[in-house]
Amino acid sequence: MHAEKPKHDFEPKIIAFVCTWCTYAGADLAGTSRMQYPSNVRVLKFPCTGRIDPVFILKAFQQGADGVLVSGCHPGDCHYIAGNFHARRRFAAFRKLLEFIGVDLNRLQFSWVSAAEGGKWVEVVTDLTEKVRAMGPMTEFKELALEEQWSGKIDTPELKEAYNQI
Amino acid sequence: MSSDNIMEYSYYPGCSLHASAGEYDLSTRELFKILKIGLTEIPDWFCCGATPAHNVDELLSLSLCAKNLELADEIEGDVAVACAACFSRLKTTQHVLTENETKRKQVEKAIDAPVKLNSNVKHLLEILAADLGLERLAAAVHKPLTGLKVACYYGCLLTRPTDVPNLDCVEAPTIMERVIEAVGAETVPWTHRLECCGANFTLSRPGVVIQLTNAILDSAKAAGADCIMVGCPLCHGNLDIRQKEIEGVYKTDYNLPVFYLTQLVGLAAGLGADKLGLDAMIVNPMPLLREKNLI
Amino acid sequence: MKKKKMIISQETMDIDFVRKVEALSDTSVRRCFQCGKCSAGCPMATFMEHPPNRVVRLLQLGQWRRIIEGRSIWYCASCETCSTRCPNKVHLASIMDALRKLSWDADGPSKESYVQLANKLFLQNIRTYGRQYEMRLAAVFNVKSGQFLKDLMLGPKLIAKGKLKMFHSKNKNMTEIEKIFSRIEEMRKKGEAL
Amino acid sequence: MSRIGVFICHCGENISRTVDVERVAAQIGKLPGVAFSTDYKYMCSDPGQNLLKKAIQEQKLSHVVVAACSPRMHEKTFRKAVEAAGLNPFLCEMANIREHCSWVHENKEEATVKAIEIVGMMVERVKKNRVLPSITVPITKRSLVIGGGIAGIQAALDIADCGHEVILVEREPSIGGHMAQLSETFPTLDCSQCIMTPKMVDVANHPKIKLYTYSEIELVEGYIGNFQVTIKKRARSVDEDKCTGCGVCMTKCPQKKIPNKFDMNIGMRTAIYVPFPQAVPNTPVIDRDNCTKFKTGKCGVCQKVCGPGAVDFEQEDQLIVEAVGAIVVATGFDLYSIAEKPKGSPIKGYGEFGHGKIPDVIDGMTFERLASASGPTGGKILRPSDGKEPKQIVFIQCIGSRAREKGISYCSKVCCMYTAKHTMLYHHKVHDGQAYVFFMDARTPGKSYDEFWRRSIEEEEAVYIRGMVSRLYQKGDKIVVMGSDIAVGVQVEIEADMVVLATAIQPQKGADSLAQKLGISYDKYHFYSEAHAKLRPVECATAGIYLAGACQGPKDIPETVSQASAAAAKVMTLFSKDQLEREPIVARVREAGCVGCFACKKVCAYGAVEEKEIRDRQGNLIKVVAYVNPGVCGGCGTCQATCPSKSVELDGYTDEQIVAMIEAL
Repeated sequence: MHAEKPKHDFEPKIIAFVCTWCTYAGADLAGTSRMQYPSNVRVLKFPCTGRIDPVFILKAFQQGADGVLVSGCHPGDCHYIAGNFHARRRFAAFRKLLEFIGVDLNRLQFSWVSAAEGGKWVEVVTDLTEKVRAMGPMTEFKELALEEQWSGKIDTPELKEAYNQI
Repeated sequence: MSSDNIMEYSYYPGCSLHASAGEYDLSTRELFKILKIGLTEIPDWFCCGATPAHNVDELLSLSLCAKNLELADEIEGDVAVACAACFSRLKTTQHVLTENETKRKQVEKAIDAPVKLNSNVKHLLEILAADLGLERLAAAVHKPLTGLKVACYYGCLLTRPTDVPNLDCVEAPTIMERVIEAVGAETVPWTHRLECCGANFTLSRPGVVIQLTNAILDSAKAAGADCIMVGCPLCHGNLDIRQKEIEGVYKTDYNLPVFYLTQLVGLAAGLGADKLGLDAMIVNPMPLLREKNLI
Repeated sequence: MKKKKMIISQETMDIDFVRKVEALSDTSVRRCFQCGKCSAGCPMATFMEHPPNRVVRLLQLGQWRRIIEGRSIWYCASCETCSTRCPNKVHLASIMDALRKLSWDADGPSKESYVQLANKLFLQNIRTYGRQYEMRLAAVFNVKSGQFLKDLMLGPKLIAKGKLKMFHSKNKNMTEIEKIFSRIEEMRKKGEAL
Repeated sequence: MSRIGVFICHCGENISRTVDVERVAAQIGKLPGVAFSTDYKYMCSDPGQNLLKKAIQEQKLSHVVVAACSPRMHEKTFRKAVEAAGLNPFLCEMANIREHCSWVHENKEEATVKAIEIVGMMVERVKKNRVLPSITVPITKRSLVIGGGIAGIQAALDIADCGHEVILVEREPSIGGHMAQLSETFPTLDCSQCIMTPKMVDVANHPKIKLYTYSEIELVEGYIGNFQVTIKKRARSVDEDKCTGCGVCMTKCPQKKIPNKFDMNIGMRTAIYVPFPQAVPNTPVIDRDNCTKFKTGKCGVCQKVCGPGAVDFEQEDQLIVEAVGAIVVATGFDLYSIAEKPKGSPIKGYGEFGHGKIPDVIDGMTFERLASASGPTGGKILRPSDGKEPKQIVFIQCIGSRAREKGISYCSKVCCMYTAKHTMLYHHKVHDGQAYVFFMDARTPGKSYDEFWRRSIEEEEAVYIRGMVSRLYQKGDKIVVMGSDIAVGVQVEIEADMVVLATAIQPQKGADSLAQKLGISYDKYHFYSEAHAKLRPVECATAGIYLAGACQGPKDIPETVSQASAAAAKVMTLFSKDQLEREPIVARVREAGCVGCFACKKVCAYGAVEEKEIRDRQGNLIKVVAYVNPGVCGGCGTCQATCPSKSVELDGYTDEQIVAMIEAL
């Protein structure tokens, strides 16, 4: 399809949190339709966007994600009646918080992609990848994570075991 | 009537063919002669009543046609009709009197005779396309009309309404195209083949006619036709006689000769201009025919 | 045309007239569901104050006077497009015929006189000559309608081309024609036909 | 240490064309915890599945990752295979390297790297997967049907005919609903009573149907398969067991001028009454608000004349608890009234039509009672005001319906057809009369429906006038109808003797409060919401509750009956097993951490969260925590993301599993 793929210096890492009923199926549709999009995205499947804890987004940035996408069913189409509404409300507040701590909100995108919108999935993923590519790597959180590890306070085997026993 | 005729018909020319459409009558007789089709004119036929009669007095219209059918019944063979209006009236009469008993009884009283509905009323097109057949028609061609682009104009009365004339499909007829293509001409697809020219208002409201006819000429011209072919003297009257007037009103230039079908088929069959009545046409066809090497 | 309010009741709906129309045209007025296809395809609709569908509608309501007061029925070209395309087999062209006839019988107050005059002359010609003679028809029409100069330029050309015959022979069956006309008149007088 | 088996599928060439599967298998094989890693041409084929099963047994695998197509395609297949090999199916995960990788990328290097990451992620995830036992819920094979109209009757009969007990609850003294009120039914003009009453009798005689009339739902507890329903049986004041239905009490009752609601208040009834002669059960009810005995203490004639001694003034309302496994809601409809509505109501009346104060302006149901042979006029069409036969009758469609300004934007669906029917009934009964119909559109989709409408015009001579009526007013004993014929484009005026309004269909009054008791959702008009508009039209989102008839939206009789039978079929599907099995993807509360804030309860769309008391051995209340009923939980996980103390977890999608995936990146 593409004659020659443009070479980039920086390949961003994009993590997508999606619901299984709409967006995951939409991404499947993009596949069955053999649409093409950048290979930077990694998809994590949830039953519903309602299940997505904002902590996961922080965690993703910590783990080196340069951009995060959260996508679920269109309002009113939730398989679980209203999960996506709860998610919407939760993330509206969460964005404010991220903004407050100085994260460029352009790295975090929310969208509705239905099971029929393979094309939209491609569009959303491509747009976010290119946008984040232009912004460059996201380093702030990675450094935080390193610091956390270096302090060695949380990641001790004892603590881990204790946690696992809860 | 020569004995080597392959088919025989009674012939109902209608009023126009004895007047403004003399060339239609002439070319029909001459063409049928060389095709070896006998035509015997019904003696003392009447006017069919045309549109004005059924417009205001259906019973009169039915009675006039029934009377003509009775006269035709005395001559052997189906009835050949040249004029689309007469064809439509005779066919409609047969249809109505078959379907509606009350009306049939009234008509029988009016003509003081039993209604005769047996004879087959046929337009010249049917005789050429079906009775004679396109193969035999093609075999009679001396001078194929190669390169002549013809817009076949049906008007309203040849095919309508559904189930009455049964000449061809009411909305997408091809009989004219089939006939003229059999003699070598090319036909053009165009949009106004079946639109009405407003013949009913030729006398009373010519303004209406000019408007409607202009749309038809315009469509034929846009489709790239060299000429128009008709099977109705009333359509011919509007398209040919009024063409100059229309060009004047709409400040345009059509210059589309309007032929009767028998003129064009006759031309292909080798008839000369004098036997086709080409000089009677208002829009001069000669330059076109010369250009196409047809005369 | 002024749009008078319609007062509808059993008295103002002249259903008897509608029945006559239905008998003459052999079609049902009630079948029409006002889809408007007749008016959509009518070549003359732009010249009418009541397009064809409205003519049927007014008939459904028995409001025939509203129809015959206007010109619509006289502007019908009898091209049969409406009847051919009607999804309900309402034979509107025949309804128009019936309306014109009943309007004539009622000496209808229509303003459209030219078309009526042309029709009258046409029928007179048949009664007198058995066939139509265009030259005579046109000449008499121009005189009677007071348009002496109408189509003046066409005449000489047509004569030169042999299209207008100055003389004509009388039909030998003339007595038969006259009988048909008079028998029909007789039947109508006796109420045997509409 | 886990022993994970990873299987990379080529999918013919669908995957292997752009992903170097061998390299993926080799790379993944190096990950800690992976005991076995291989690739195969078609993992979903029989040999592929056998390979998987064999590897589990021979390699003693603890977890499995199949990297192939979308889990939406074959997750079930592979989990089944894993289960057959003796592992818990939820220890198997799929990595999607086809739809999300090989099919959407062309560059083999890029696709291979991505595939390795995707599979690696799933390997980390599967390490945290836990054994999930399947969840089973017992099913009480009895069902409750709410509403005794044609929908409820049909559903009850269908379920009972399959041998399951049905509790049928009806608010009115008799079952039959609106259909019992109708005179004839379109499009065949069958007499409604003739086709309805046999069904009503079938209900009464059915050994599997327990009928509670004059009763309402008080409380609904429990969940699919296990509901407890409290029914309030209102005091009838007549002992149903003793009453023989002889009717002497009614003939002797001195209170005879009470408008009968069943006859749309045109006919009168007594204070002790059955709403109509064919009522089921044929046991009278005393209308205590209008009974002299109850108002003044004097009278008691009915008790004196009752041979069996069935009349019981002391009877009290009863509360009855029934256990059922499924509920069919069939509460039907009510008619819009043009009367003035209270200020602030979104629904408005029709002031331009006199707010219902012109006596001879009636609604369609009233016309049905007039036309009914067993109605208050014995089937004669007579004006309520003076009892005269109307000669000019005007019908007006879309009253309330399709009138956003009036508060309703939907089409009531049946009015076009019943108005056409009314014109026919009128024409049959008043030969010298004329019917006029003002309408905007004729909406007649349905078998033989349009033909029926056309017949009312073409054969029964109704005059249809397209255009809405602007105003109605009384002029002498006539009603002036101001309309217009939009086909002609002029105003139309008719002086009518009677006007019949095709008023909108609305849900029953109280539909919202019943929905709240049942925990089902409803739209802004209070019609109940189905789980899916197209694919689950008779189920509620709340498991175990089904819908039938006009309570879900305007419907005609054939549609109502179909939906009722469909609801019955759904109930029978549920009852076909002894236990309800469901995927164990449900939320679970960690009671130690739960602080009892119940934020989870607020966000749960299924009402699955309950309050659970924790007591010590002495029975002292320690705290109240959340409990998720696994039979009701939908498995969305919204509670988990909401819980501030992280004390609720969705099995199969735990924080641990997800964090493991993120960390694998």
